[in-house]
Amino acid sequence: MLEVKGLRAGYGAIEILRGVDLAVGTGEIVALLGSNGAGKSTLNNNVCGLYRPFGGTVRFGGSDITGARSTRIVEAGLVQVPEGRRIFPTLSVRDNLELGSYRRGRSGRQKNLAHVVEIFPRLKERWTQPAGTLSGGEQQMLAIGRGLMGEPKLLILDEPSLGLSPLLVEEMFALIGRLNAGGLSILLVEQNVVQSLAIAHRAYVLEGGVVALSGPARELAEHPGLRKSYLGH
Amino acid sequence: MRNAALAAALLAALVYPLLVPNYLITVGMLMFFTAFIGQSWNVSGGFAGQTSFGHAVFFGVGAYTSTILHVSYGWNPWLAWPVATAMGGLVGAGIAFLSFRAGLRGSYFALITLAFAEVFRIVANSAGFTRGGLGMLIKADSRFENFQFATPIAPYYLALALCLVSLAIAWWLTRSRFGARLVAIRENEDAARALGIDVFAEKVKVLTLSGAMCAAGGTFYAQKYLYIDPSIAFGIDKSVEMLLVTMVGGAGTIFGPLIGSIALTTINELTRNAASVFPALKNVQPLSLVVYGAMLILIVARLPDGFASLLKRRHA
Amino acid sequence: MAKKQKMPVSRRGFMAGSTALAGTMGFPLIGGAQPAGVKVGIIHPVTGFVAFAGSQGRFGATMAVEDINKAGGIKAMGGAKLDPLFGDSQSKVEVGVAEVEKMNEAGVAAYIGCYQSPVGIAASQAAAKYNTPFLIDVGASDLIVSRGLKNVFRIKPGFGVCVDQGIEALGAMNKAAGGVAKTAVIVHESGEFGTGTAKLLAGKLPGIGIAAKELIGHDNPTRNFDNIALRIRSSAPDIVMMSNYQNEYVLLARTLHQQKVNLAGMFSVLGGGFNYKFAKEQPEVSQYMMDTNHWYNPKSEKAQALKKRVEAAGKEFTFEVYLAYTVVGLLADALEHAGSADKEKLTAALASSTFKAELMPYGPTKFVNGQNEGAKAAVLQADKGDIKVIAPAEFAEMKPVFPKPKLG
Amino acid sequence: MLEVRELSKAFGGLKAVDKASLDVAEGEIVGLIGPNGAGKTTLFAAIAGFHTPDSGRIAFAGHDITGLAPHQVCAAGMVRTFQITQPFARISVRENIMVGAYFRTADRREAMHLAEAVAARVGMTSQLDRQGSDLTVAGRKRLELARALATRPRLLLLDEVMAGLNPTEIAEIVEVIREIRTAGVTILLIEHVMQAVTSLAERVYVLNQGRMIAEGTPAAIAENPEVVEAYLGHGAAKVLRA
Amino acid sequence: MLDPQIILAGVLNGLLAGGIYVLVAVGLTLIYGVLHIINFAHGSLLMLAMYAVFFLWKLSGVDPYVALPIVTAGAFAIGFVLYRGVIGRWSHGKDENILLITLGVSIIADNGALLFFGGDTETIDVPYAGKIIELGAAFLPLPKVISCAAAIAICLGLGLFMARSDTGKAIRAVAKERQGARLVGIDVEHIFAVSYGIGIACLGAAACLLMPTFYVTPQSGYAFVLVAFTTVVLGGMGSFVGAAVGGFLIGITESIGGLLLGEQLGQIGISLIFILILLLRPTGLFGARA
Repeated sequence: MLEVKGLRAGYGAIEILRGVDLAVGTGEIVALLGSNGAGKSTLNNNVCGLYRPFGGTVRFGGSDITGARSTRIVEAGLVQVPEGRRIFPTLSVRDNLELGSYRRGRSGRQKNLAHVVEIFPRLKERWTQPAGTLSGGEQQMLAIGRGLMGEPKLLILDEPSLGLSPLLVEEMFALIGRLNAGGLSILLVEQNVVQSLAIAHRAYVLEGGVVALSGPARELAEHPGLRKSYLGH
Repeated sequence: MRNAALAAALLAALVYPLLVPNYLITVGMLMFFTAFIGQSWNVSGGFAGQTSFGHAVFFGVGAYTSTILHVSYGWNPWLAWPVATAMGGLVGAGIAFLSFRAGLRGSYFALITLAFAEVFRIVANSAGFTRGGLGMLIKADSRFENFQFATPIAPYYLALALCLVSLAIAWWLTRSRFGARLVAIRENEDAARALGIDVFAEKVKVLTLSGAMCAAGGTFYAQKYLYIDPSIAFGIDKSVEMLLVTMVGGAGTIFGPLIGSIALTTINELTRNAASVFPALKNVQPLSLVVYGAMLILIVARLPDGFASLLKRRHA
Repeated sequence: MAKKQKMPVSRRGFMAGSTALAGTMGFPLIGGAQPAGVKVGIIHPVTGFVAFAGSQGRFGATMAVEDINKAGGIKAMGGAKLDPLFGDSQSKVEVGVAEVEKMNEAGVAAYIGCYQSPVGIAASQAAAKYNTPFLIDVGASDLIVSRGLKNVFRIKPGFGVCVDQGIEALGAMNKAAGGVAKTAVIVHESGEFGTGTAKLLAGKLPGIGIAAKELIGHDNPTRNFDNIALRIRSSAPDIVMMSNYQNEYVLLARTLHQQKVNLAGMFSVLGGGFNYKFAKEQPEVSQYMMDTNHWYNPKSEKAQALKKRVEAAGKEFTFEVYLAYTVVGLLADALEHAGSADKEKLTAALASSTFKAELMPYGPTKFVNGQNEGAKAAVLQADKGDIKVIAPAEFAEMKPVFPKPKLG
Repeated sequence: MLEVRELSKAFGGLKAVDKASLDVAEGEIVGLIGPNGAGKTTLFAAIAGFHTPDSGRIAFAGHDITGLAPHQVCAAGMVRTFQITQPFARISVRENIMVGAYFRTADRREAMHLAEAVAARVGMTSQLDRQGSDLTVAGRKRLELARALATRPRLLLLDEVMAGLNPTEIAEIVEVIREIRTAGVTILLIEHVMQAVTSLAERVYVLNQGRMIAEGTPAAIAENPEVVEAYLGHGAAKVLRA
Repeated sequence: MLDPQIILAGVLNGLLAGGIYVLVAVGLTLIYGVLHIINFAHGSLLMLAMYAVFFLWKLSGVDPYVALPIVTAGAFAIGFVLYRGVIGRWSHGKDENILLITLGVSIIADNGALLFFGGDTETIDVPYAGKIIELGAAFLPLPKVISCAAAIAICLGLGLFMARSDTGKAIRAVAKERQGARLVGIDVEHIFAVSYGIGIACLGAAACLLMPTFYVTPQSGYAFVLVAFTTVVLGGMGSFVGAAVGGFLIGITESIGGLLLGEQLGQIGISLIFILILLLRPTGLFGARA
């Protein structure tokens, strides 16, 4: 479904990704791991069309989307739920969700609204509240809900557990599992290694802009290099 | 090589008035004078990156201070000049203190300077000591000791001297700690702070310097034309002119304002003269300002360092 | 010589241009032995804030030069033609001065300009350095002729005279109307021109039994005169006197009309917006408004003919046009008397000029300190989209309507 | 040398730093680690005078410096670098470093010498005439370091100087930092690249959600279950131990 | 002192004048809120729109109120193209660049107008210009009442558009969260241009409402520039409600200030308010903290 080959990218003169290969198959959850500054967000941003890569290719659903604008990428069904949620703080919960179907899934808006509310009943309680006043967990739900409104074929979740209490983190991972079980392909970018590996089929570990480790999630969990990558030992 | 070229240019500037008719001397005087007040803008706007839309406030303070001292209190204008210069510095310090204390940057600073100039204009228009909207006339008495000149040559050399002083100041900024700090502030305020620069203090200092320079220009102007009124002294035209020559020539460079001033004065004279030679073109004059505007946009878009960067590029 | 040139692209355009060029500048198309022309520097702000007025002045001067040249040039100089150099002051003092310098190089015998007083002040000062006569066509400030400069001549009346004349006419009208007007409010722009006029007016009004209740200054531009209308209504004066530039003059007049401020009369001295355009485009608003201003002599056939010509050219016959025209005439007359373009002789001829300003309601020209003492303003009243002279009596076209009928 | 006591800083409702304390002794290299969003940079900014703390106290070399402006903190001998490098883009590397050097001298020549000496220490001599904007990540990081060093600090606060570098570059900069310490500058560094922290720092503080959760040698920290959980997620300690 | 009736009339006059200020300021604040740029060309573009109204009336006899939809739509198109072609493309996203480019645009517009239209004062004479609504001491000119009412209606309509339509929501979304907007497939550059277009469309509407009582010259935009800036900072940069409240407040302040202190000092008041707000409360009345 998503195929990244030899991706090189960065900001201005600075190269951060130095040739990354990565793939997500239909129906998979793939975890993308790595410490801060390893290049996870850069990868996301380049895949989603926020920046133009220096080199390499990105293919999605069979067509080349390297360097395409984000509008086209969303239209194709590749939706990212970004790190830090990036919800629209002055808009109501409802408006946030509706904008999720700005480019894609507009005809299914009402149906999808109902669907999202079913997944996150909490959002219904906050329906007309400005999104900026929501708690961190609620904002994360809203961000995911907004992503779902675009009827994605592949959902990229960037650090969905960041800043959530342990209980909410559990919930979040359970939810991701459920979404995947419903047939959605997911690329999960996380620093929460253990739980990510627990639900992912496969995983990649980025280090210094290249893929340091990759393989089936279960195998990676046992790999000594993983711990070293994070904790230095 | 570079020094030889500069020496040649200086020599040319020195002998220029001996070779050309009075009209071209006056044009030369205007070029150097505009370069001088442009440089005053460049000091704060170019080197320190604090874009001002209201530099006329300093110009006007300089013009009015010396004129009031001269006309109303009988001071010799030469004596009033340093006082006017100091007043400009003081007003610069005051505006900087208020604006930067409030943390204004970028467009906000530009707009507040515009508003300050407007306040000064309205006050000058209404107050008694400025003779309100009537403006102030300096009695013609063309003697050197009276800071008035019978021929265009003397003001030419004076403007040239002012321009040289301003170039020296700009040169000093490129070579001194103060200048290095200003550039650091322009490029990145946070990093400058981290490196121990008292950003607020340096900004106040630079606006003091800039205000003083600009005010000195104001006095020169008043003594050259012997008449000022609130719109001449504090109007937005002067502010825009200073900004334009500097931006076009190259903000933050030593020669930017001079290059810009030469370019713009030349364009202006050419279009005006074209209109005089071909009366059928008489409505074409506004075109020169249209060209200015377009050049400003083009320079912002394509040549962020102005014309000076073209020279530099060729050197490199 | 122009004919010999081959113009591959636009021969017609070039021909048209060169004809116009030759026409305006007084060059004969077909050569012949001609005495050297007399260069005249004509400086107006044809760009900037007052570009309209400046262009009008330039237009008037151009016509005068054409007429004089067509009539055989300066006869005392063997039919020498006037050779105008046109300059744009761009409403800027320094540009005006640069033009003076430039034209001095070209060897002009005299300057004409400059519309705005500040530019006129500085430009004539620059001309003084070369002892070149500077003829002020428009330029209201009396500072212009108060500097003791020997080279400056202003043919039109200054502030002071206009104010005196206006006050006198107003006093007479008021007396004739049984003294209906007892109070006045003066609205003026806060610049040099408005403030000066307002002060003078306020000082003189008591002399004709009218109290100046209030002086209301306003800025240029002013967006809204509703409040000034309110203040006027609340102080309920009998007359409103206004002294401001075109935009504000028109806006104030419209506002007072809209706000139904009831007045015995609206009276201005050198009202910036009181002209044919205003009277024509806003007939209801302008009806019975009065102004003391530079005006042509309606009884002069020459003036009427010129008016027709100007209007036929699609222009308006404003005072800038005929003042500039008159000033060129004055210069030509002085040249005739001096018999030379020598600056000293020309200055002397101007200083002793007795030029008959036919277009204007003036007496014989007599310069005292550069001010023409024979100059007079006319008192005007708008009537059904037209403007009529109501004083001085010898030039009057109609009787003043004062007080004007109350509003419905 | 540096004493931070119970420092708190909140933005809006969010407590970025919550009663954090730490100590750095003269001559030490101390690491400050923690997962994304833990508040490390905020803590740094507060120490260096960029934020005024809501409560708590900061003492440096025996003097209370709480609430001082950055330039005053710098004058006291402590200077920070930025996680996102902030070169002065349109001037040369030499001039960049000179800005720092001018902190100690007003003399241009002296500042230039000092700048060149510092450039040599961080291995930038060959890049002195490049424009700030033309540098690679590694170059920028070095420049950041050089500028700070040029102010002749006694304590350097380094914010992620290794993020985005490749292993070779990391190894090089680790060497540079070691030498700086050898030359007598105390260092407190925020770092994510754990190998680097491990090889450099004598002691490490761990910040999580604004709170200081652990302190100790790098080895001890890596074993600390709370730290492991903070880094690798809930339940990680148990899994990894197994 | 002044009669309370007069004061009341002054307040009403201020409110009427405020309607236009609101409209002009709403455009400015919208552009600021979304693009975070200060549109220095605002006054000049208003002037161009006023000329459009004038020429429509003069050449084709189109009543300014009839011209409103035409001029507003045209202004939108010009704003959209200006942003796409010049401002957005050439500013490299830098605040100061945008300020300078919009300054350049205003220099070109002002002198271009002088070049093509001349410097004369142009007015239009509509039959209803002199109609008055009497309200105690206040004589409210009909065109001003209409303009104020229309300004309010337009602002309400715009508010509704911003609240209800997808485009409006997208504009609000982009204002606060560009990255997030891109990720739901909003074309942010397009929204920027649309917002700039709407801001300029407000000027088009304002021009139509002004012309029955005002005049136009190449400089007449300046009369509204500083007022609009002041209104926007008073209300809070980027705040819609702030611009509305600010516009009326400025209108009334100016009106009462002019009545009590004289018009000339009333103008200084505008500049002083502007300076004081920037110095003391840069977020204005309704602005969010930066």
